[in-house]
This record gives sequence, structure tokens and C-alpha cells, in this order.
Amino acid sequence: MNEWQPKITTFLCNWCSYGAADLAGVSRFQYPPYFRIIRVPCSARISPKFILAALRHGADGVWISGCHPGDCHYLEGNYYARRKFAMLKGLLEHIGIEPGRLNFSWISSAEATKFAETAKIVADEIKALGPAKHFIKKRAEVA
Amino acid sequence: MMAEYTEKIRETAKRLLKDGKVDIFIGYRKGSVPMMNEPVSVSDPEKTGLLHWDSNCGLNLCNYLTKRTDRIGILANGCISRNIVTHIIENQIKREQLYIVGVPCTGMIDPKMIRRAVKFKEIHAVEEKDGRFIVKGDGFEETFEKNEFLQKNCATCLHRNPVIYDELIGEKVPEQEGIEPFRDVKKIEAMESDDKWGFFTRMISSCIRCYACRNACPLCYCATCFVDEAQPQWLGKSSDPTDTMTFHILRAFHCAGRCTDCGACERACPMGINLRQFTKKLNKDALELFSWEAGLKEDQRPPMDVYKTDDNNDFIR
Amino acid sequence: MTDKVINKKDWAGVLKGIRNFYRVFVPAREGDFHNFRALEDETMPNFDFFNTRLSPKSVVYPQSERMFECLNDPENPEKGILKEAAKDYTPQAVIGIRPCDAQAFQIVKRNFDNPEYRDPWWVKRFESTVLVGLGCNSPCPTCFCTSVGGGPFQEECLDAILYDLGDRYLVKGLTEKGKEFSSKLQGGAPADEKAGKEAKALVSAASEKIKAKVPIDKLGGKAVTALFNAPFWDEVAFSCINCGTCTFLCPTCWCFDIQDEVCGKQVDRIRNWDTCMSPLFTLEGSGHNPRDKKFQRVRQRFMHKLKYYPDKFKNGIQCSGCGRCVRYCPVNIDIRTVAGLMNEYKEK
Amino acid sequence: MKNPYLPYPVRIDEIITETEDKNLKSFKFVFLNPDDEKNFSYMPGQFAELSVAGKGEIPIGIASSPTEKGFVKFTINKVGAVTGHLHNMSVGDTMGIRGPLGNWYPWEEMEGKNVVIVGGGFAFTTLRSGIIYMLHPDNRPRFKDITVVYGARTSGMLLYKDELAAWEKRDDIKMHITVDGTTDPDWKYNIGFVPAITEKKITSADNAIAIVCGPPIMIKFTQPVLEKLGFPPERIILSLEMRMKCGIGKCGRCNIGEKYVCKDGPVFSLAQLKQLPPEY
Repeated sequence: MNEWQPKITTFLCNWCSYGAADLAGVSRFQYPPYFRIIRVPCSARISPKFILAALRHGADGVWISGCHPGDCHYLEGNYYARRKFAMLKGLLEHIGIEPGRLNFSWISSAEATKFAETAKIVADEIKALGPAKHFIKKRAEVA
Repeated sequence: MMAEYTEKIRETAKRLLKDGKVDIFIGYRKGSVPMMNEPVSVSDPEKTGLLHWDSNCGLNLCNYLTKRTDRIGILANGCISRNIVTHIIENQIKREQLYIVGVPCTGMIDPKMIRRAVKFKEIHAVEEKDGRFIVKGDGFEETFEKNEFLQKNCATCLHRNPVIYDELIGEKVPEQEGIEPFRDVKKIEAMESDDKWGFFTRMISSCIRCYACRNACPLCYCATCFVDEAQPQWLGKSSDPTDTMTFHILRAFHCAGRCTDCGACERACPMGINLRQFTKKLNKDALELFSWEAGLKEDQRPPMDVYKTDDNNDFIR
Repeated sequence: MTDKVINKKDWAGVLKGIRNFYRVFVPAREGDFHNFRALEDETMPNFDFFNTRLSPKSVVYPQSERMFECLNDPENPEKGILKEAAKDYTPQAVIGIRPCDAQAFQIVKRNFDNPEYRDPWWVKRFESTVLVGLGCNSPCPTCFCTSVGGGPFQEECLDAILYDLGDRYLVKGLTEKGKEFSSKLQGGAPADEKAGKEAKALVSAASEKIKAKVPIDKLGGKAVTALFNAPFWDEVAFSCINCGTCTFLCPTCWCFDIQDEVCGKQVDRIRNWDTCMSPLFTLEGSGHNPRDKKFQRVRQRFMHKLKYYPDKFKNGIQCSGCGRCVRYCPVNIDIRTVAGLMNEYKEK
Repeated sequence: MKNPYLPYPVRIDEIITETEDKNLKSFKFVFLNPDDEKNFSYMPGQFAELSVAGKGEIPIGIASSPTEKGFVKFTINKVGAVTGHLHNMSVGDTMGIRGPLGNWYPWEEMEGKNVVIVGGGFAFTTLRSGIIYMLHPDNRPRFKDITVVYGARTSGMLLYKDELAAWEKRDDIKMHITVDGTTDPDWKYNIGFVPAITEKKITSADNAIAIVCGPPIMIKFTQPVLEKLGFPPERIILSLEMRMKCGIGKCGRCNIGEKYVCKDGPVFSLAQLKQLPPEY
């Protein structure tokens, strides 16, 4: 088993998608093992800096999942987050980060099936892209 | 027209200062090198004679307003006025503090284009007259049409007249029509990812991290910039290309939904980097996704500060 | 005699030949301007320039430089112990450096190479560098080298000098290093009297072209505290946006920052150019910042160049008159004006 | 060519938590190479750059005295990335120190004079070095009366408590320890700010030299007290702090006028400072 395995930095909202991941595990749903999960209090907590940091550290993909529109624990956090992500995704793709590297989803805590399914789709997409090529911080290129 | 403007600006500033309407007046003075004017503040009504206006007023005066507490008279063409609006809605200055002297603008000239046009011969003086430029140097003199040598952002400008002002220095100028402001963005959008990456990597390869682009931008007023944060440190400070790219991405993103495309970043860059290639994409997306152009209305929150329940959801699974 | 005359049509070949002996840096076009580039097979040298956008200081003092390195591996018995990073000190030649930029190296040398402490990287690289100047046939209106002890054909700080005689170059070796360089140039003919005469004519014509006079004669006699407290700093600094353009483009600015970087187990200690225009430059851990305000930082830059440096080293000001800061300051703050203000200032 | 930026490798030999808020810890370092200890020959008042590979360097005053052999000691306040990391390091860990750097208190000039030491808070480190140095039997005869005023916010914030107690008992040094305030009924020393205690306890400037080291606010209010007592500016000695990087006067950030705090300082007389721009 020398097949390349992607590293996918995954930010999950504590109030929904993180619970879904938990439920998927408890329910023994199979999903790919490439996700490095970071629990956040809300999808709105995710600064663009976190996403850039993940890519700089060599993540092959980033997956962000929060509550469905209207279901935010803080009422409207995910609405703001959606605008932020739309702009960031546009900018990063514009400078040459491949469209499949950045993934977003809304998954409630009850949707363990959707979590496992989405995980599989995200994993497949990133696997198809191959290892990240751009925007990886290596040892400083200096004199 | 430029000479008339200058005369009127001096008179107005003198009147405002004399009448005690403002404590200082912020404008430009003629620079010590060609195609370069210096932002200046005048508080003595007798010194308003140094104020000057022509097509080389490239640095956005809104930079000098942030967190001021006095009463300020300020010159504002289209983009400066839009940045003043942005400053007001972001609580960096109060409308009541300002006396805005509006300047209908026909664009700034692009020194880079002029230098190319004279084949990089050393320019000693540039004179402006009736929509034309006379460029003089050692043993040469050439005349150019201003309209053909506008800064790139001015060439596609849709807001030449100030959007807010207390008085206007001259008649409003007609706004440009039939402009396609995002042609360059679309060209890049049509590229493959690797080509895009190559394009932007090459574009910033000469960056020396002097932060002139950031500091020339009236939107950049954070007390501590992310590049200066130490715990955590988001990016390295060397000339490493990934760190440089991180800077440019985040700098641009901080301007998302706020950029007025005033062109100050590009004009300030000592290395001639086309920084607007980053921000233009965000401007295009803000327009397409949120129907937003920055700095047009004092009573509307900027797009990253509000939401609609039916915002685009297509990119989310 | 090592002085030579080389036809311009042979010049590219001569440059190629000298690569056998030196790592060669030449001016090359980069879009709208020139910069010094290492001469490789694909480099197109271009000597048709006023001056390079960036000064050649990075040839001796790179913007970022690895100082030390170590492996922070638990298995490594020397974990946490920094060692000098390997460096290449192959002899290098900067061909086409303007006399002002060469003078700048001597100005900076007083900081990096003095009896108290010698900066090993700067010193070793400078010692392995031969500076082959190119006299300025047509100085720019922003040039003021003659006001600060230099000149368009000043030979003092160069190892060798080129005179552009139109269709050919006259190469004059000035120091041992420079004569050795000249002797290694392939081809060309021994310099003749005619070339010498033409060169002399160039020198006098160029000096006449420099009109800018920057007065600095009275700076030494003024009290440092008087200049420091002078009333004009606020006005001088008004338009400054605190970017680092002036300091990064300046051939005589030497300030640096030291940063550690970690990439996996690899640890690097790197020094980077720094700028006194940034508030971070002097921000202390406690939050206190002696140069918190913009005018204080602008004052520091000019005081350092025009007062502190001359007082400390008693050898001219920290400026070689290249005019880069004048040309490329985004808001047109002009050191010539400020020097004038300082020089004429009388304490009330 | 000796590389002045290269730290000497050292091992952490001992870590002592000094204060009740646990923000100040003293570190004893032992040189890995015995020759380095010889090269690191210093005088009280100097400082060194402590180097943690991967984190950076910080300039810290040397708290040990050259009369103490076999180790060097630093007391470190937890402030930023490097000091924060240092506070989490353990005995036996390897790191680096670079120095000694800067100048020192004017020991030659102080010979045959009364010495008044005024210190506050955690700036007492190099003063400790000086006191240990002066009290060494070889050195004590070189100085006349030694008087120390040392204050901290509370008794729990005083550094080197065991040594303070020992010095209290000696008759060749006069100690005036003070705290800003205390609720401790057993507190047997002074209560009050350092400038006030200085005014009360120091009675004469005759043939005396004063060394002042503390937070800016303390220095600001102590300076007039000393001047009133008759100390001329030449005999008021201050140790300054500034953001530093290179420590050898090259990187350009710690200047006061033409002087670099790292190389020409950190010790300046008030007379010297009066000639310089007040930018520190």
C-alpha cells in the first residue's frame, strides 16, 4: 500500500459537522482516513489566514463544514462565513489554486451519512488532483 | 483646466482656513521630480499658494484622514471621495469633521507608460496643457494625448466625479461609457490553474517586501498588520517566494469589498508590480456576487459586514 | 599596463570569457528598468541604463541571508546548537556599477567592518568582490554625487572603471584587484592616447551636467539635540506612508532584522533587510516604542544619514547621492530638500 | 574571522522560579565547551543574547557575577515568543548564549567611592551581579560604603530573596528593601515607592556614585531625588533597555542619536544622556 494519501485539513463547526463526524464514527460509517480535523466554534471563526496556513504547511486540500443556513448556533455566523469563503475561494482559484482543493459543506449533527458521503467526494476530488504543487512553504529560499 | 483648478483650490483652501471652517487643508503640492506630486497639509491661509492640482496626483489623500480628530478640508476626486465614504462607514473619520472639496477628475497619467513612450530617456519636465502632455528631456521634446496615457485604473474608471462633497471646484465631467472594467481579470480567469499560478508567481517575483502597496492603500490602517503579528507568525519575513505570495494574497483579501480601485498601490510600487490584478478579481466578484461597488453610499454596510439569506450557495455542498 | 580598449561588438564575448574567473553580475533589463543579475547563459546584459532600480548592495549583502542552521531532531545529539551555514565565496565581479553605488560600499563598510566587530558575511563577500565601475556619461537630474564627495567618474571606491566611448569601452584597472580583473579580460587592444583623451572629455562633460547641489557643509557644526528638536519634522513627515522603499532601494541603508524559521526539523536563522520606517523596528516587548510616531521614524532616517553617521564616523554623510529615494518615494519626500532644511536650520 | 553572531552552546543546569506570579525564572547555564566560558569573560552590567534555535534571540542582563565560576545566570521575564518558550524548557536542554555584550557599570571610577544602588522590579538582575562582585573579598576593599535600595510591587515579587536576607545580616552593605504595599503583618522592611525610600534613606552624595536600574517610571522619579541629594549627572549611572537584535551595533535599531544601546551602552551616565536626543 504505497499509494499516495492526501492530507486534508478539515475545519468542522462544533455544533453540527463535528457532531456529524462523531456520529459517523459511532455509526461505523466508512469514510477515507485523510482528514485532519480541527474543531471550531463556528464556521465564521475560520479566518482566511487559517486556510492559507493549512496550504502553506502542505495540506493537499482544505474542507470546511458548518451548519446549514438558518441553523447557526450563533444565529448568523455561517451567513457571514459564506460571503467570506465565496470571496476567498474566488481569489485563491484566480491565482492558481485548483478549484477542488478548497471544499465547503453544510452538514448538521444528524447528517452522519452526508458527512461520510461528502468526505468521500472531497477525498476523491483531491486525490484526483494529486499532491498540492503550489503555495507550500519550504525551507526559505534565501542566500 | 488644470491651472484653473489649481487657482480655485488655492482660493477655496484659503477661504476655508481664513473663515475657520477647517483647521487644516489636505491637498497636493507640485513635486520635486516630474510626474510626482506630494501630498501636503496646509494650516496657514497664507501658504495655500503651494497647493497644486494636475494629472500627477496619484496618492490617495484619504490615507491622511485616519483617526484624525480635527476639522479637515480635503480635496477629493472620484476615488478619494469613495475612500472617504469607506472611511466614514468604517468609523475612521466622521463626516462632520470634513469639508470635502470635490474635484471632477479626468484621470491621472501613468508615468510608466510615458517613460516607455520616450524609450526610457531621462525626463526632465512634463507640462500639461489642454488634454496634452509635453515631455521634455535632454535634447528631445514630445507631445502626447493624455487620454492615451492614463493610469490603467483611470482608463476604466466609472466614477470620475466625487460621490460626496461640500463644494465642487468645477463642472462635473462626463462619466466614461462603454467601459469594460474587468477585461484583464477575465483573461486570467480563462487560464488553466498552473498558468494562473505561473502568471502571479512571475508577477510578484521582483517584490522586495517594502510594503509600499500596503501603506499607500487607504484601506490599510490596522493597528497591527497580519505581517507583523508574532504569535502566531503567519508568514516569514525573508524574500522567500511563498511568504511573499502569502503577503500579497492576504493584503488583497483585506481589501475585499472595500477596494475603490484608486490605483495607489500600483503607483506606489517601486518595482512596477501590477498589484491590481489581485484586487480587481475581488472587485469583480463583489460586483457579481453582491452587486457591490465600494464607497458609493454612506448608509450601506460593506458586503463582508452583511449577508443575505439567499446569497450564492452553489459552491457549498 | 592593463588598461584596454574593447570594441562593443566584442563585449558580450568578453563578458562570457570573464565568467571563467568570476561570478559575474551585470545590469540587465527587467521590464521597465534594470537590475544587476548574475550573468548566466540566458542573461542579456544591457549597459544602456542610467542606474539600476535596486542598488547592487545585495551582491554583497543579500536581502535575506541564512546565518546559521541546525536540525531540531530528538535523535540529533547537537539539537539546538546553531552552526554556520555553508557559503560560497567564489570571487565575483560587479561590472557596470555606478561610482555612487561603489562609494556606498565604503560608507556601509564602516558599519560592517570596523575594529570592534567584523560582520563575517559582509566582509568575506566584499573581499571576494571586484567592483568594475561604469562612468556616468549622462547623470540624471536627481543625481547629487558631487555634493557628497563623489562624481560621475569618481574612481576612488572602484577596482576598475569602464569609460563608454561610444563604440568601445576603455577599461582602466585602478587597484590590484581591478588590474587582475582587467588582465583576465580576453581580447581588446592596449589603451591608446586617443582613448585617454576621449575619456577625459567625457569626465568634464558629465560633471557639468550635475546641477543639483545639496548643502551639507553646516551640519557638522550643529548640536544634535537642536536638529532633533527642530520644528520642521512634522511637516517633512506629513506625506510619508512609512513604506520601506527609500531604505530598501538605498545603497547605504544597512539595517537588518534577525528571524528564526522552522521548516519541519530544519531550523534557520535568517537575517533580512529591515527598515526604520516600520514601527516594528523599535517596538519593545513591553509595548513601549521609542519611535512610535511617524515623524519620529522619518526624523530617524534623515538624522541617521545626515547627522548621527557623520558625527560617529567623521567621514562624510551616509548617502552617496544616487537619487533613488528621490525618484521612487511614492509621496515625493526629497532628501535634497530635507538636507537643505537641516543645513540652514538656526536654533531660536 | 570570529563570528560575533554565533552563540556558544550551553546546557540549562538549574531553573529557579523567582516570583509569586511565576513570570520570572532564573536560569543557570553551563557552557558545553570549557573554552567558551573563558571567552565569555564579563563584567557586571553587561548583557548577553540568549538564543533558542527556531525561536530567536533576546537580550538579557547577566545576573551572575564574574566572581561566580562554573556557570552564568540570567533572570528572565516571560513576555514574548522566546521568553515564553524558555520558560517551558527543562534542565538538561541545550541552547545558546552570545556575548558578553555592551559596556558595564564604571567599576574603576567607583573605586574609593561610596556606592548607592537603586533598583526596582526585575531590573535588579545586573545589580545583583554588581553587588556579588563588590562583596567578593578581593573586591570589597576597593569600595567604601555600599547602600542598596531595592523595591518591588509586593514581597512575593522580590528577586533573590535568600540573598537579600543574607545581605541584610551583613555589616559591609546597607540594605533598604521596600514594597509598594503589603498586607503581610510580619513584613519587617520598608513600605513605599523606591524614589521615596531613596529620599529617606540616602542622606549624602558625598564621594558617592549612584547606579539606577528599574522601570522607566521609577527612573523618572528617582532622578530628581538624586539630583536634589547633590549627585551630579556624571555620577548618576543608568542602564537602558531597547529593542535589540544583533547586540553589536550593526543592525541599527537601538540607537539613541549616534550611540547604540547594545554596544555603547546599556550603561550611560545621566551626563552622557543629556547630550543625546531623548529618544528611548
